[in-house]
Amino acid sequence: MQRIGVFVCHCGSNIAATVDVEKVVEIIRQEPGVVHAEDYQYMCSEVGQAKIADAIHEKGLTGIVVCSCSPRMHETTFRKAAERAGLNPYMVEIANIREHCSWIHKDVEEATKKAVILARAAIAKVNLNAPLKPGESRVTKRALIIGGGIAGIQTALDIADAGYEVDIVEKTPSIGGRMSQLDKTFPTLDCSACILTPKMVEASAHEKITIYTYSEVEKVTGFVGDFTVDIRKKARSVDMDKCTGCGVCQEKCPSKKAPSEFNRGLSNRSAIYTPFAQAIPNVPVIDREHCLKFQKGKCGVCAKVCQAGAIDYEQKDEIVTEKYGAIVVATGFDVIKLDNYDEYAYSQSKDVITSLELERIMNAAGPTKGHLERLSDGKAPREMVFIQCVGSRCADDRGKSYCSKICCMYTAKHAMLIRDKYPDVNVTVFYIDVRTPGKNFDEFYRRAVEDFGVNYIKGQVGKVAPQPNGRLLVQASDLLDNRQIKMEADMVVLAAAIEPNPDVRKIATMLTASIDTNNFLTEAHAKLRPVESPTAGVFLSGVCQGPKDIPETVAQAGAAAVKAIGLLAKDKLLTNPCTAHSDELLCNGCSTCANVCPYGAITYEVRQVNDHGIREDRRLAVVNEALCQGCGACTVACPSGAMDLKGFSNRQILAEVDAICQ
Amino acid sequence: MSIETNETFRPKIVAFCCNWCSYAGADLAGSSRLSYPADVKIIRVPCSCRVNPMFILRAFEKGADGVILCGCHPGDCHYSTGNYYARRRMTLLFSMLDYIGVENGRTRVEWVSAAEGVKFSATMNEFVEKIRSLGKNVRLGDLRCRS
Amino acid sequence: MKYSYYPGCTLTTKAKDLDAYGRASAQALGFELEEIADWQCCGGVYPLGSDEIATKLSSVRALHEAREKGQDLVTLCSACHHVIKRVNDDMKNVEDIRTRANNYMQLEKPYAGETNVLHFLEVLRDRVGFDVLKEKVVNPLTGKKIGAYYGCLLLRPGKILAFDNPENPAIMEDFIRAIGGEPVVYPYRNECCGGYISLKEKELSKSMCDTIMESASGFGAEMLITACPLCLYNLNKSVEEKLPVYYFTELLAEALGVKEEVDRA
Amino acid sequence: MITGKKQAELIKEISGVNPLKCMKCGKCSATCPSYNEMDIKPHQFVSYVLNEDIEALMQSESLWKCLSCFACVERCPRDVKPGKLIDAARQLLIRQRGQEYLSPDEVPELLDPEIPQQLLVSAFRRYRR
Repeated sequence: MQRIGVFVCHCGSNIAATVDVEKVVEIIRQEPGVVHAEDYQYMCSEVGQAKIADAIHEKGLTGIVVCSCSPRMHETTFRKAAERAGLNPYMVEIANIREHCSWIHKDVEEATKKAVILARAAIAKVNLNAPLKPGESRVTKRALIIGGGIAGIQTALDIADAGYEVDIVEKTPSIGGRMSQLDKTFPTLDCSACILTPKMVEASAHEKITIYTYSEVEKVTGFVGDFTVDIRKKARSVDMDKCTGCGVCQEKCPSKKAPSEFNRGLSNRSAIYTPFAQAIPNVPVIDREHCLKFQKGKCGVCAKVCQAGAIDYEQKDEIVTEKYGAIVVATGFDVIKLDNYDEYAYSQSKDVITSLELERIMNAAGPTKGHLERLSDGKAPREMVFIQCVGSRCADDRGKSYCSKICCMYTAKHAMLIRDKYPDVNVTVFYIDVRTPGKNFDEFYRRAVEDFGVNYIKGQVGKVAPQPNGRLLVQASDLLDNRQIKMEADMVVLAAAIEPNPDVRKIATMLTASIDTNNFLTEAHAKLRPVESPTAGVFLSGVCQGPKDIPETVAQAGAAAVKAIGLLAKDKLLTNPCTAHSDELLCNGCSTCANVCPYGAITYEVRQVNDHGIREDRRLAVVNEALCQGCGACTVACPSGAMDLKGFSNRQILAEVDAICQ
Repeated sequence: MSIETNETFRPKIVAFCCNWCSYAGADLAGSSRLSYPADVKIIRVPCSCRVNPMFILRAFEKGADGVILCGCHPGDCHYSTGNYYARRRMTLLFSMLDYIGVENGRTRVEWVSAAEGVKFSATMNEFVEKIRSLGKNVRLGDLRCRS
Repeated sequence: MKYSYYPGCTLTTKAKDLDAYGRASAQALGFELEEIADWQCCGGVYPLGSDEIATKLSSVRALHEAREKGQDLVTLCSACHHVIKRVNDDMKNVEDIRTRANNYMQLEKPYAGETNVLHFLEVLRDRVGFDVLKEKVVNPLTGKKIGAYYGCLLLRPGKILAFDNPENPAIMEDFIRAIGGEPVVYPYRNECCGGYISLKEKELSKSMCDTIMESASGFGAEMLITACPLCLYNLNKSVEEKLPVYYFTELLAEALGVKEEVDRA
Repeated sequence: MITGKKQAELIKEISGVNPLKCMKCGKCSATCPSYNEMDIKPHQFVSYVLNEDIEALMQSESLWKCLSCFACVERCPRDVKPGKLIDAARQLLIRQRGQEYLSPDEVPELLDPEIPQQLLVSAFRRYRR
């Protein structure tokens, strides 16, 4: 029998307002095995923790039950307190009487009763607890960054600068991401390429950074500190070592009808291509779907013109397997498809474009060489309309429920740039709310209005109707003047909602990292652990976690790097001691457990056992404690009941069931 | 003959919640103050696949009126595949239980993510309501277990 | 293939053409429209109040009869289609309406939205197939620039009608292509003609139809087609850029070479 | 006398609309073909219901100008369905006060030979009990 101490927390009034804590103590004191019970204002405070230590010393406690908030909050706190007082930390159990009791019930009597039952269940469990000792696992001092946009680049640089090896895996032929597609950045209006390119160069030149472009993560196994990752390097058809990046192949390539991803399909590129001039690495890839050599079997122009002999049509995909201690997800975003918003005529008119397309049009390296012109006829627009919140803040399944956060600012930027460069062009912005929290953000927006004469109208647009004269009739609300507006425009720009890169689902599944209904990766704690995934060793950088602009992305990228460095700096990690173990007298070596184990932690060996005096060689399951993550799948699968889980044993759970059903 | 009416009948309900999604979902229901009846008591398990049919049988034996198992959504299991095992096991167990008279309504598997506090609370309210409508469970209960 | 057919009141009087050309075309295409016995008027507009039951019953009766015959229910008139499709959705998905409607109906087996409601155009697209239709055309309307006028009732609410993309539909354009014409896409093809408002606010309706007509003719349409007798009526009252308006079945019958037969009869 | 509060509840019940979902973007009013004919604009219906000023709604000309074209319903990003609110206010007026916008006496002069039955039926359904 354990000597158990029960500590009931008031949590200020969070618990005490609904649960009669004194009464709980009074009742629990009578429970068999309980030799000490008390309540205190804040058990997690230093004083509270000292009370636990004192009781351990004075009453010789062997088991502790803390009735407090969720174990996800303070289990570690109380375990450490017990450990400092000389008790095995795994002799502590938490009864969650806040989240699961006081916060959801109003009736004091009812909540008190439930708190007592929850405490009893924890007591029943702790009675059967045994001291556990965590094992150790090694930490591979190398980090993987998935995604080579500004988030991934910044995280990689920060980790590499701390002295650790970093690999970046980027799906497209070049790093750079969305930021490389932008023309200018708010609120300073500096050119995006001018601030991004040096970072790209720095990353590629960094001796600690290896960049895998045109590559994808294919498989992830292992766990924190010791991930094993397969990376598929897609066949580039160009030898990276031989290519000098002279660009002749791209010039001579006869197939020039492939839509340029970089220019959002607004211009075409050759079949052998680098996405943009400053691409890193400056080595082209052959897009086999558009290459005449691959499609028709004849051509081979690029091989003929390549002085370096770098073209290799026979190249095959290659799988690289690498070990990592930490993984950072930085998969970024895309803008939503506008199929659900045909009232804005995006698919009917070339002059209705998204803001990202406008970035390309405004960019000197873009499809119009930086001239603002209509894509339908190349004419300069006189009247431009911007529509905000297209697909953001929607309650139906047509769009996204969230605010995309960056649109208000980039629209102000676009409006301002256009008014600056083309003062003859009238710019009207239809908005629902202008949201500009951020340093110098509102001032920026006000400048657009006050200094640049951008016409902001509060009201959404209902329909954009292409007119026979080639212009676009915009029908909108002016809510402040309470009138309906019908105005002709030459171009309409839609601030389409952003969404996480669709690939993130696949990656999250590989990493067993959780994801929310909008496909954003979930944080370990929304406020206190915002750059960590609940899955240990996985960190979040950039828009994959939620909409954010460039400075926020860079800040978060740095934070993710620090968290990863904190992990890589350790030589050993303590492993979860709640692992499975097999009773050798019950195990019949049937392999059922090994078949359900997701970690390959169970192997078999033939060993002599002494079964009540009979010695014989038997095939037995053996659990590798470093690999076992403690899910318990094997314990239920085992037909002979030999497998059990430390910390969540059959007897412990049954004892909890009994206590609850009593 | 006395029949307990629904007003006075307070069912005993055991909820097994996996540590990673559903337990966190229950925590979120708590921190969002989304109430559900106190009849529900939660037992934390590492994964829904840790729940041995034996635990559920034991609960009914000891007088539980309903048992609900909550895990991560399919595809989101922290241990990759645990919830699939749980789903298969429970499908079988529940149909067997139904066969011996523990109605299907008394047992349930629900996927609740860490972000679904609302769903957790709604599910529990619904489940308690269902159990209240079914009344006390009279099957499987072991008289020797009655206190 | 046999379908239950709900003509609706206007198709037996002012819009006889829509009906007669439709039936003849169906025959030419090898499917049969079996008129529902003793059908009653759908009411013309869908009762929006969620507590209205009586006004939905005529639709339920038709739907129920189609279910008993095991047939899909086909309509030609946009308004009937709209009302019946939405009532069917209520019967399928809104428990309260289903219960109360069935209480009135006293059917042997309660009706719960089992019938599939199809518009004639959907039959052409999904059952006959526009490719097959194209093969059966003997009289292609080559060179005719035709604007499709959808109106509101066929398309909205998109989720319930599930007819086509409510903001950029294609079914009538595909239909025009199948009968050999050249579809003219214009942005006001899914904007309202004024509907019932034209009874009292004639000017309002006229101005709406003017916008539609101007837009269509601006994009080069020589004629418009519609599936709705009220749209046809309203559009014909337009003053600006007046284009001829036909029921789509009339052009269909013409393309299939059965129009003269109907006209003679 | 039924209070505004009660009336507002009735409107919400009949329409099945939750006006609190509205984010006041004005897309309904932007899209409404009858906008210029309306004294109370489609987006304002929501605030009138929220403010329980139902009397004003029931006096509104807008009730008779709505075409039930469902453009506002289709395009509303918040799934509020302003068109249904307008109809519910109309229902309230017709049901409770027996008011109507069309009397049989005035029909003959409105008729013309081409008028489809559908028009009369629809107008009667929307304008009268």
